[in-house]
Amino acid sequence: MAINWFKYSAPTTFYGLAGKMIPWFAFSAAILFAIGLYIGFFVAPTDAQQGEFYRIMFIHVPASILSMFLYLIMAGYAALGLIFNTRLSAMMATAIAPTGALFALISLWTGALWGKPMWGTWWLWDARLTSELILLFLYLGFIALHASIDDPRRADRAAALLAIVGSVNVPIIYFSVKWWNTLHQGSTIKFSGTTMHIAMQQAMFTMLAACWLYAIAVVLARVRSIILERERNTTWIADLPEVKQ
Amino acid sequence: MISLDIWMRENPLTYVWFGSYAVALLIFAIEIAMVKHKRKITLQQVRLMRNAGDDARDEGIA
Amino acid sequence: MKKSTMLDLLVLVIRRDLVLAMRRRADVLATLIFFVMVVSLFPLGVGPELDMLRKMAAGVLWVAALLASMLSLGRLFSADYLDGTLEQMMLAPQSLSMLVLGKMTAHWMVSGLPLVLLAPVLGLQFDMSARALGVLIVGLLLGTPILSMVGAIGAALTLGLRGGGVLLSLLVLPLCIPVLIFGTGAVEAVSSGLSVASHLSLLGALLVLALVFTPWVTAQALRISME
Amino acid sequence: MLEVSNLACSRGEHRLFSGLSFNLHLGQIMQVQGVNGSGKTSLLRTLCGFLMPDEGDIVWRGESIRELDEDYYAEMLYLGHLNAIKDELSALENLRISAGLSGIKLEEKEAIAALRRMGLRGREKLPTKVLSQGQRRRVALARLLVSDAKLWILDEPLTALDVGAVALIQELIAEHLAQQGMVIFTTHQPLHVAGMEMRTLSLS
Repeated sequence: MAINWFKYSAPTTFYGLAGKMIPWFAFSAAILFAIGLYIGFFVAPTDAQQGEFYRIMFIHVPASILSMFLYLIMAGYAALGLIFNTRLSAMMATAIAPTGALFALISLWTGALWGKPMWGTWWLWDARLTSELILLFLYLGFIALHASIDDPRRADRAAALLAIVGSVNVPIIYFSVKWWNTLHQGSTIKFSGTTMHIAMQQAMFTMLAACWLYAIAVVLARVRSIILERERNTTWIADLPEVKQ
Repeated sequence: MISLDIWMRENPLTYVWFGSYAVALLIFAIEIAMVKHKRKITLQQVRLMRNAGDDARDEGIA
Repeated sequence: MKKSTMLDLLVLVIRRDLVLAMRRRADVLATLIFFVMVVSLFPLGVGPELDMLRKMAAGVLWVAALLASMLSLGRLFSADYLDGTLEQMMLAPQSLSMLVLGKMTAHWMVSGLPLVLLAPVLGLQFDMSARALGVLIVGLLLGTPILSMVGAIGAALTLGLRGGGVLLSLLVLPLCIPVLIFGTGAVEAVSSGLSVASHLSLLGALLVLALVFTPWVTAQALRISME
Repeated sequence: MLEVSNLACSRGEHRLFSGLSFNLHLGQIMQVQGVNGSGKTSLLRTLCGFLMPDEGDIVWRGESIRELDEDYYAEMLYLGHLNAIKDELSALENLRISAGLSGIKLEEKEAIAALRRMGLRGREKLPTKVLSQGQRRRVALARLLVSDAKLWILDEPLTALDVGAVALIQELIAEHLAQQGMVIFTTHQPLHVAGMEMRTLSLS
């Protein structure tokens, strides 16, 4: 039997489905965070070159990965919403943006903290850090544009177009920043050149998974509020138990 | 700044913990609080709208 | 009555915008004066050592050009939007992208080209060498049209919004970073004795990309904003 | 020619109208009526393709206007609340440019003749800044004279016009209809076209 995917892409069905899924994602995120932190701080050995400081990596790297992937996913949803005019896609894009921006912020913050003991300075115009900063700007642009348009449909469509233009630009920006960086510094300073200990890898992947689950949970929770807000005039919203009370 | 450098080298784990992980967790906590708050506010609004709609209908019948 | 072709339309829009700009000279001049002032403020801010000025000249000129073009972008569509001309443009029996391209070209001729022409004079304030100046001008010639074109997307998206000007900069400036990097990189390549061809050809590639895609994207953005 | 079926439109969360259907044939004129905020302007803007309808279809010569796009625009003329006139340009320049935008190369003589018929003799080369509200509206309406569009969509064409100009517009509409043209319009002032059946569409 074919699954009717469109059924799940309707806000009505998705609202309930998301509500059921959020606790699972949140719970497993919490557990994985605990495991990841345990491995990261108690199992993984001290690095020969970087001492204890390298442990920042377990949050810095997942946050960077998430911020970039979330931007692409956001742009993907935005494009879907623009092309097929599906309501839910645009709402998802809106819901992802703040989480992506916060991950970019975490990535920048932890990058600076890692840089201080390693480079001796909080901020170095390193290619990856610079791209991350620009990514944060792109997120902020998306959020600001969406927030300043009153009509939700126009806001969705305008922000979607911006997200798509941005995602086309991201590789160009990344390439140009890298180019610029090699021109000025010779090469980017590598964090850990030597092979990673197996426990380090485990800690990293656990933290990455935890961040993914956390992001999904938060985005789903946010999109539920957005659905409520946008569809508040419909009867199915009025019939929801949490609305009736 | 130099004293911070020395302190950092002497207490690397504290630095890592409070500098990055505590801040990251704080950001997560703030985000969760924001999401919960938004849900509360939105639900309130929707209920208000619904009650307003109900009142209008009641008056119509009366 | 004769029917007009696509090219006629392009020429018509460019001529119209140029005539309008000529009759509203104050706006154009303000942008230029802003550019000159920002560039002239830098030596006052960082000190008059020629070595340092020579090093930062390209960056200062480029950033100032970027800011100056942001300043004039807000007006690109808003006047036509407010008096209804934009509606008529969208009803033109030719593609809207073509009209948009015309407006971009006119915008560049009014606010980009003068900057390019002024740049060598300002470059002298920073003691730039003749060769570096030459490369700077070529870079600006290739790069400022991209600023107008990418900026047009932002201008179309923020059409009629409160605080549109600030928002516009917020949206457009990050997208212009590659242009800035390659433009200043070319000048630096001169001073460090490297080949400038790679930088300039990358700028040229960006220009072609922008020419192909931005008019269409801007047209879509205008349709969204007109709803 | 123009077939509208089951059209629904909303502004924000507010549904303006739904299930709207009508046909308009050659030589017919239709007035859209309704109180303020009933969606008259939105309907006209939807017919222009500015607004995307929530539901329904607008078909011109058997094809959806979304598909036709530029071919449809070549055959229609829209005059909105806004005059689409630049203060800095003269009446003549304004008219020639707006004709150019709708795909017509207008010679200076033709443009001057059109402006004179609109009662703007001697003001053709003045900047529109110095003209009165009514005179500017006349400049905008001069487009009706130089256009070869089949379908006219006029949103409040009579605003700011004096009695003489209103009579002139009625005359123009009558000519247009006699040449198998079509008109859809809204107005708050009475508009009579001699010898024509006026259809009305009420939005409530």
